[in-house]
Amino acid sequence: MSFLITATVAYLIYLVLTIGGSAVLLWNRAELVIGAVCAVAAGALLKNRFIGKNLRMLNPARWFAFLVYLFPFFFAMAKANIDVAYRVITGRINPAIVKINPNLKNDLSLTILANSITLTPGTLSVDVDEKTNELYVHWINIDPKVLKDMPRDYHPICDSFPDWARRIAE
Amino acid sequence: MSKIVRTVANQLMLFVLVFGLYVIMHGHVTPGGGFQGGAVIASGVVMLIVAFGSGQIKKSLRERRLSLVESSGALLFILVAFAGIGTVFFYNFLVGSRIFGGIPPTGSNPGDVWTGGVIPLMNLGVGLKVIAGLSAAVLALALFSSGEEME
Amino acid sequence: MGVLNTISYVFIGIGLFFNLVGVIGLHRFPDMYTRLHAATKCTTFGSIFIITAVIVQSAGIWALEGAYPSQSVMCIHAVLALVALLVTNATGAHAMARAAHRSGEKPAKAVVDDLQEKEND
Amino acid sequence: MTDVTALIIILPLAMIACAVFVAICRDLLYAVVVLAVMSLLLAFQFYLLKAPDVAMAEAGVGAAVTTAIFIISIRATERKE
Amino acid sequence: MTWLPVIIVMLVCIGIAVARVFIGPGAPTRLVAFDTINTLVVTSLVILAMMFDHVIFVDVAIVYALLSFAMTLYVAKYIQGDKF
Repeated sequence: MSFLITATVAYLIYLVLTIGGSAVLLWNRAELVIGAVCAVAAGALLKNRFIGKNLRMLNPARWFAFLVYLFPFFFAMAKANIDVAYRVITGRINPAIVKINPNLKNDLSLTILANSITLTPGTLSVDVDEKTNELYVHWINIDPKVLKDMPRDYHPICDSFPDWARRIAE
Repeated sequence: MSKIVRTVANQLMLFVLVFGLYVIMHGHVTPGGGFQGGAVIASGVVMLIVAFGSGQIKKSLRERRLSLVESSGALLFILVAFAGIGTVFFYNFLVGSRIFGGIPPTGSNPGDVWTGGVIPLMNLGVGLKVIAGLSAAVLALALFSSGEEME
Repeated sequence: MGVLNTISYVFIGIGLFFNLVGVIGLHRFPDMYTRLHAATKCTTFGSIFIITAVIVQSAGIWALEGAYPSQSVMCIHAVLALVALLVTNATGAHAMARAAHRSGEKPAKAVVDDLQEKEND
Repeated sequence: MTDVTALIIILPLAMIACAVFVAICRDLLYAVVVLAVMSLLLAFQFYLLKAPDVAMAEAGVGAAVTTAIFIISIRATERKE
Repeated sequence: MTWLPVIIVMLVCIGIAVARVFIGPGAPTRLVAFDTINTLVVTSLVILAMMFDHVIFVDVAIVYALLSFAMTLYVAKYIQGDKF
């Protein structure tokens, strides 16, 4: 099963790379044959690495959620960049490293959350606890309200990204 | 490295492998070829070595398999070269035949992969040899520096 | 083509501004983590806009000239380069920050450092 | 071709500066990082001279594998010269 | 569409980042500047492919975007002091 999925994904990547021959729809006939051979080789080599035993990502609703997620993500990214540009020009910073616990269990969802945090509002994921999945986040301009209680509230740091990550990959 | 780097390296390796195969198989119509594509895939293996540690990678990439891949690459190259010996050594005997023997189209086009005769097969041989050679060199160095031996 | 050219110029202006801000932030900030903020975020965001301008131009030519398929390769491969750039930049920034903290680099002027407390325990 | 001639002349100056730094630097890790930058600019120069296949080979071998081998060697020996 | 001023501004950016590689205190700062140069070079390669009107040149940019990641990981792993 994992071989089939990996080979299908490899075949799709190969087809996207070779658009333009236009004998069958957009592709040459030869590209289809060579792509099938390459996809079988890639699936046989990488079936354990690419997907492993986790078949949760097969659900199309998750792909749709990922596509919808790109829009709030892009807006947050634009906001973050304007904020960083303001701090570059004025030089006003107030940094700290805080620990948050987003309650994610999956590796893939944690990866999506950490990469989103790295690219959005003034934060940068520094370290991850391998056992408890807690993230350590470097924050360029800290909110004093967060510092009061010890299990930190993650909403000011990454407002609804953990919910999105849970919806996509768990 | 951390869990995030390991996950991303696993997912990215598929893209690197497919892209390297694309560069190898299109060596006669695009920039690239056997050496370049093989270097791309070998760099993917180098990325896996740094993400997982050489001890983990040693379990899935054994020395015997790497030497088998390297020898089969050299053997493919030599066999294709000898197959045209009826006329002359390295003769391009596939021109006009049904495998890789298409006529190149004229005008502006992105390039037809079904041309070139024996050149794509030779590129494949060179690519297999480069993949096995470069990744074996880096894997042996990494194993040596972390105090293990290569079987 | 007039509208497409205008869109491309606007995108290129935004992209060059953010690239310049990122590179200047590399010199203005005091320590490694804040430099990483400026470098990674601003250059990635600027690169997104510049590559999008290229994609808009090539897609315009592709749509105009129809049967001329060569610009399609440009469009698709630029999108793939953009995706590869996004994934590798985010992960590389995380790896660099982790390595710097483990090597003992302290965040300058930091208010709280939870990770340091964890390592001290 | 004439519009990129200035770039083709300017880029080697930066590469020469990188090479001088590599030659006089006493810390081998810094030397390796600057050598990677020089390799990057060299590939850019090949690209400007319209030799993309050489640039791709430089990317694969000169950038990734060479840096990996140098870094592993420094880990096995000493960092300071 | 003229792309030459864009390329010149990108090269100025690369020059400023190279200066940070030369003067930067400590290895992590140099690594950050190096990663910035990677991103800027990939963007410049895409622009040059559009400027030369040789569409197939974009492959080099994809190769660079993928492989510079391995370089960054190696130097980072050395700095944090692990064995390979």
